[in-house]
Amino acid sequence: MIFQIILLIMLAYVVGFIYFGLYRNITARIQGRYGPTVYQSFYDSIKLFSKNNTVSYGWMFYLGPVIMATGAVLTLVLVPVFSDSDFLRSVTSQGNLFVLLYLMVLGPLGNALAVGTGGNPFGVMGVVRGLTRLIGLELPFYIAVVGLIIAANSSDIVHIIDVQKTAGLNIINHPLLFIGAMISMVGFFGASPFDIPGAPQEVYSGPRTEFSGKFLALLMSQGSLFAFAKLVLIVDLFLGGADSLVMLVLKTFTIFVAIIFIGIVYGRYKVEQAVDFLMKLPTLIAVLGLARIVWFG
Amino acid sequence: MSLGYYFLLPVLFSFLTPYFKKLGSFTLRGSSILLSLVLFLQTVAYVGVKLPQISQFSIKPPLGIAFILDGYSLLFLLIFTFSALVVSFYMYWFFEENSGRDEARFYVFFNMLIAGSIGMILSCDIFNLYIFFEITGICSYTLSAFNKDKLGLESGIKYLIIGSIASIFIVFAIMLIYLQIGTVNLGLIAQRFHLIDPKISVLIVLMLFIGFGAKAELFPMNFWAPDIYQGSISSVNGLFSSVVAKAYLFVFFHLFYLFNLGSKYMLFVMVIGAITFLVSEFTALNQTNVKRLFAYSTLGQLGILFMALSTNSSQTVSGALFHLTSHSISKLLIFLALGILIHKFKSAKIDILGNFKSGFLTIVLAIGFLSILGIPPFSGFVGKILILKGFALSQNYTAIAFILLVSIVEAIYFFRLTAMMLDKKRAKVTVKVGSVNYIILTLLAVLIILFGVYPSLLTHYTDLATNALLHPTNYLNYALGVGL
Amino acid sequence: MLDFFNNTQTIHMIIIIGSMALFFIGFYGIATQKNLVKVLVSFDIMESALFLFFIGLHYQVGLVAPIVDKNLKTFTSMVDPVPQAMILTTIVIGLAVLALGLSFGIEYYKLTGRNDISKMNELRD
Amino acid sequence: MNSIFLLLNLLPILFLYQFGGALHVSLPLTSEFTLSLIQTPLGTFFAYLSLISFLLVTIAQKSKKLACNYYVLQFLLSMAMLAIVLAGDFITFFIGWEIMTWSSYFLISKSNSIDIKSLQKYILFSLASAFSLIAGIVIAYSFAHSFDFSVISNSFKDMPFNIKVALIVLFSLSFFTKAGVIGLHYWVVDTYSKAPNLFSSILSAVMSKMGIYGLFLVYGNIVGYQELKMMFGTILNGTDFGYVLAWIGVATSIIATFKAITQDEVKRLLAYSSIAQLGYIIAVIGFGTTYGVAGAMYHTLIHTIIKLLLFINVAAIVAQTGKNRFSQLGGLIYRTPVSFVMLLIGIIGLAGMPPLGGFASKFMMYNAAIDTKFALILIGMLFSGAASFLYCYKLVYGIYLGHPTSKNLETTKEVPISYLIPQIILALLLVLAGTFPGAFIKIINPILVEFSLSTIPYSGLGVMNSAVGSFNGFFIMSAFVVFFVLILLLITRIKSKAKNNLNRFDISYCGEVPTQDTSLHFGFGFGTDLYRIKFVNAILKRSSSSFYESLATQTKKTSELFSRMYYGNIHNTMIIILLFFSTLFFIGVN
Repeated sequence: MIFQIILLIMLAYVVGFIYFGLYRNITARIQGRYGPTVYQSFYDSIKLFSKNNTVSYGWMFYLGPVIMATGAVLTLVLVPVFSDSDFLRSVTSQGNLFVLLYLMVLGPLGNALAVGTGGNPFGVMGVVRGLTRLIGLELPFYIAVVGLIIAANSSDIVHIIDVQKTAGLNIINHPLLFIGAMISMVGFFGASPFDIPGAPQEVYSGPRTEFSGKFLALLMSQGSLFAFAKLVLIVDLFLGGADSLVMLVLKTFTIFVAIIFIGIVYGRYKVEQAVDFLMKLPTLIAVLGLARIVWFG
Repeated sequence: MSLGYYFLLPVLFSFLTPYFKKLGSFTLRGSSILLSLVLFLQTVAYVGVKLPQISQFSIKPPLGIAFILDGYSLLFLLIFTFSALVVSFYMYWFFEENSGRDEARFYVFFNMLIAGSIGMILSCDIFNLYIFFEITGICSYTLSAFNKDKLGLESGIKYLIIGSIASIFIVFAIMLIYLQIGTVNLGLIAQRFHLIDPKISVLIVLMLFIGFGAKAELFPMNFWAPDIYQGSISSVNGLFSSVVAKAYLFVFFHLFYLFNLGSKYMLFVMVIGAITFLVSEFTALNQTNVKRLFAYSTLGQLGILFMALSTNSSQTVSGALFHLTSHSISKLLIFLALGILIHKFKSAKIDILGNFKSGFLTIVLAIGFLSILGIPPFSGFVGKILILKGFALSQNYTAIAFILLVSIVEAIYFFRLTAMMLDKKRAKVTVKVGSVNYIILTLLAVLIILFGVYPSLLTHYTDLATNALLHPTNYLNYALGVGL
Repeated sequence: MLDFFNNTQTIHMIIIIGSMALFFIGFYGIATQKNLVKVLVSFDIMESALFLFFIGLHYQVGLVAPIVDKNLKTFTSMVDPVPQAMILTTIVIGLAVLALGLSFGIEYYKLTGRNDISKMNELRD
Repeated sequence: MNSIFLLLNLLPILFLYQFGGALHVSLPLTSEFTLSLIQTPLGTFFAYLSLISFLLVTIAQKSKKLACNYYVLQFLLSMAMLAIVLAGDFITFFIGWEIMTWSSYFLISKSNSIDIKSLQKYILFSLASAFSLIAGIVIAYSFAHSFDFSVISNSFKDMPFNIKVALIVLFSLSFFTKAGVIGLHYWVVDTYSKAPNLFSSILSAVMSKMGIYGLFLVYGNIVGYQELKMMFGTILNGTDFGYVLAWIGVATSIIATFKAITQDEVKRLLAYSSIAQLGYIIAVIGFGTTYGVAGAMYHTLIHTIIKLLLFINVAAIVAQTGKNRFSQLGGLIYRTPVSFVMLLIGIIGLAGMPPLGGFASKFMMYNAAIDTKFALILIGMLFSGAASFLYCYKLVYGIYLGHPTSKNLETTKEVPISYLIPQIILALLLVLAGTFPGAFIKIINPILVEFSLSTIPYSGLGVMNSAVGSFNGFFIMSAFVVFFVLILLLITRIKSKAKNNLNRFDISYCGEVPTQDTSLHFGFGFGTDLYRIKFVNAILKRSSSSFYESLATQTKKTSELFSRMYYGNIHNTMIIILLFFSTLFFIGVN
């Protein structure tokens, strides 16, 4: 089990960074630039681990990134990666979808604590923006998740995957929920138009302003793990999971590209605009999907 | 011991007052305490005796006059004599502090007031009742004008005018009764009341209602009451609230049930009581004078009592009598404690409650307030819940809702006063409570708590009283002289 | 003519009318007069009307006063004594109240120079 | 003094433990009333909850010089609550309820910051609650002819439908007021924020739970969940009644959450948060299912722990610094590190994140909603939960993080140990509740039996089972700890030089150099800009205060109107009496 966990972390680490590289690359191409190589982020993280960090604000500043990374790893191991194998099944069966929903917030909390300790105005601004955005951002995703749970009558992800085998994929059965969840996902990946917390031009990367050296590296690494975990989760919930590594990469990559393409064409919302928007159309779409399940399911 | 002593002793002491005065102020004050103590002990001696008791004077009733003590009057007798005892102790302190006041005048009328009130509740003859009514009246006019200043005299005059109106109505009613039935004996009247021509009977009932209702401070006839409270000293306020008003109330319901008016006039009295309650409690919110404020509060409580006592159901009436007792004790406590404050600050503005500093007074006043509001574990709670329970058993939910809603209004001003007492930001003046007052206020507070946590002490007597009030067969037999 | 007036019914009628008239004079007095003395007098007038009414209605032609002397042998031919006793008492009480009221009025007049009851409104909040 | 009352507070706990569920006392008060105490599983749960809370608060009071009467009142309050939860009839219940009301009133009045208006608000709402309760009690009595719970419960079925509804509404109103349901919460915030700091913890953690206890008592025992279902019918998989109640609870929770975010005063934030959390409980309490009851019960427990912890923490900080606003605090993390950690644990619990106990209770409630298919209710709860992260962060950031706002904050010492002991105990409880959520199933099952609902399967201390999935709290906690330690080791192995503990003025400040009196505590006031979001603005700009203010004005006007009648003209009084007589005479004769 321990071996499997290490394997999973390494897989997520690599895949996550490659995806991140691809993201930078594709964005650049669409904007008419060449952009960095696919492996650039990977190199960056390795490099940063060996760099001095310029400032520190005491132990909470130290622990914040650790908490964040812990949250990411914990999320990762609790998401079932392969649908039909016993890979880490004994671990994933200890949690459920609600645990994941809340674990996904634990990491950012650790980060917010560290940022708060620093007291940098841009950092705090970023955290506050992130938390404010959360009011709206989680809503369509929550509705989608609740809809799926009610449809499968279980909050166990494995069970949700299994249901899709007989009843067909959720993306086809519940397209409205999928649209809602995808809009939220755009925000979860920090893509436009919801890239408010870390908006590079306005708040100097926001929460990450004060981090440098190994802390920045840790934050970047956990970011890639976390991104991978979120992609796998979406695949599990809507695309029936993946039974092999190839399918996993394929499905996650599809979702990932979709998110990039949605994000790339929009400008950034202000935080209140974002929440306003998210509370209207995506929520409405998701609620319609939910109503279908509850009343006509 | 004859019931006549209840009248004779106070009158004797009243007439001896100038002589006591010559012997010195201590004797004077002591004599009043002695009198109250004797009366109280005599009443206590009646507890447990088989009731009713009768004392006839010269001729056997129904021709002669007599005093009858039944369960109903025993309860009131206990309240009255106890209040008199407490007030006489309090006055000892009062005259000690205010030397140079006309003590003898106070004691003459104080003693007579007791005699009159007790006479009213014992008398089984409507004309005698009228005489005691007038004695009580004259004494209360004089006592309310005890401060011979503008305010005191004004209150005395106002009280006298209202009293005169009330007495004209009552005399008229008595005359009509005599003309119709040819007797003044309550027993005979009760027996023959239904024989009276309905129109005349309505007139008689109305006149009695106006006469006693005006004195018992019912709504459209109580505009004078707060003025009287404001103009008189606070111990007299206590007496008015817990003795005089209750005596009129006693007579009101005594006649109400003796003449068997319950079925016909119940709703009317209930509505009048409810309006009294509502108007008084709302008016009290707007007061800045403590005496007026508690006068309104008294009116309000009388309103509840009228509501509950007119129901003709033993549960509610028993609760109402409990509430009446508890209200008498609480109001006495409040008025006496206020007297200490008013004496200290030489003002009756509401601010004095915020400006004094005395843990003892704060506690006893708070106990009094909570008890009147009907909050456990104080005696007011038991009374109120019994009343509500009675109403519930007769499924009169309107009355329950009404009492509870208006009680919230009542709570507004009571808790405003409490909050003022507890407010630390105000300038505080330390008030010392003399040992006499300490004892009597503690006694009253302990009684409030005792009746609250162990109501059986009192429910026994209220049940007796209820039984005697609602089923006055024994009383009638005695009043008619059957079997004497 | 005298017979007419010597009739119990007639006498009662006259007494009722007269006392009612008197009563309403007093009634009118307390309703309109604001002078304390006049109000007290009005009360007295009303009371007197009541006394008259009560005593008068108990008088019947041919009956004698209930005073025991050698002429009065039986109790059948005398007027009912109870109302008279009651009225006597009531008169005394009324007098006491009147005296008390007047003494209050005098004291009050000495202090303020007023005797108008509608202007006695210093007792207010 | 403190030690004496500490022991005194310990006694009832031992007493209760000694009886072990067999307590049954009855004491005739009069021929009609009998006071009776019966120990039910439900009552025992709440009894322990309140008694232990009082004990912990008393420990925290060690460092305060409090007068004897304060302790006496507090002890009276705890006994009143004990009477409430152990009551076997409504008279005992009501007596306890009212003693609770006034003893807490006097305790609140001991605060230095209290004013008459807040006290009036508190007592009037409490009394309104009590009067609504007594109205329900006597109406029930009029049918059952007894105050005994079991008798009323038995005769409830035979009452007319409108009486049943009236009873449920009256009781609910009473308990809603105590719990602070939105619209009836007008008193809550002022009272909690102005009460003595340590007493606020009792108010929020224990006294509001008496409202919850009352709701359980009425819905579960007196009326019975089965009867509720029969009375009102069903919707989806739950009852109509539960659905309406759930919307009330969710609305409470959402509105209070947004109000909490915009507060500047620490205790006001906590007060609104308390309203919001009780909103969750009220949302699920009416479901009438196993998991609804279990979720409400578990959240009651967790909320008690958290609010005690947070209020004691804040009380300690206020006592230590003398400041009670976010705009006056800040940067205390390295001055009072233990307090910081305690608060951190508290807010993680409050936000409902795993691996602490807060998650387990939320999980239970969410499952209840899925069980009944009340999807929108669940969304509402999740939404309010997400928004609550904002005030949780504001709490920890405003007090402990960022920079100190004034010179004397920089020299603040760690709070006295007496404040820390209860906090540490509570934090441990919270951790244990998250690690061993299964233990709670053992507590809740007897209560479920009492309500004649099916029980929850128990499979190990660490496992929380529910209708739609389970989780292993023990596993998640240990995985969290293991990963945390591993990553921490990893990161400490990587050597890198760092310039530690920068001067707080060492930041870029728009090119200016900040001076000593420049406040560098940024962002403490966040949340006040939320009004720009239309939905939130719609919540924030509404307030129940205008309604109650106008009610007060109307009362005052009525009072003035009536008091105009009493203007002391005896001549007019006479005329009125005569007219009254004439009117009545004409009415009577005709």
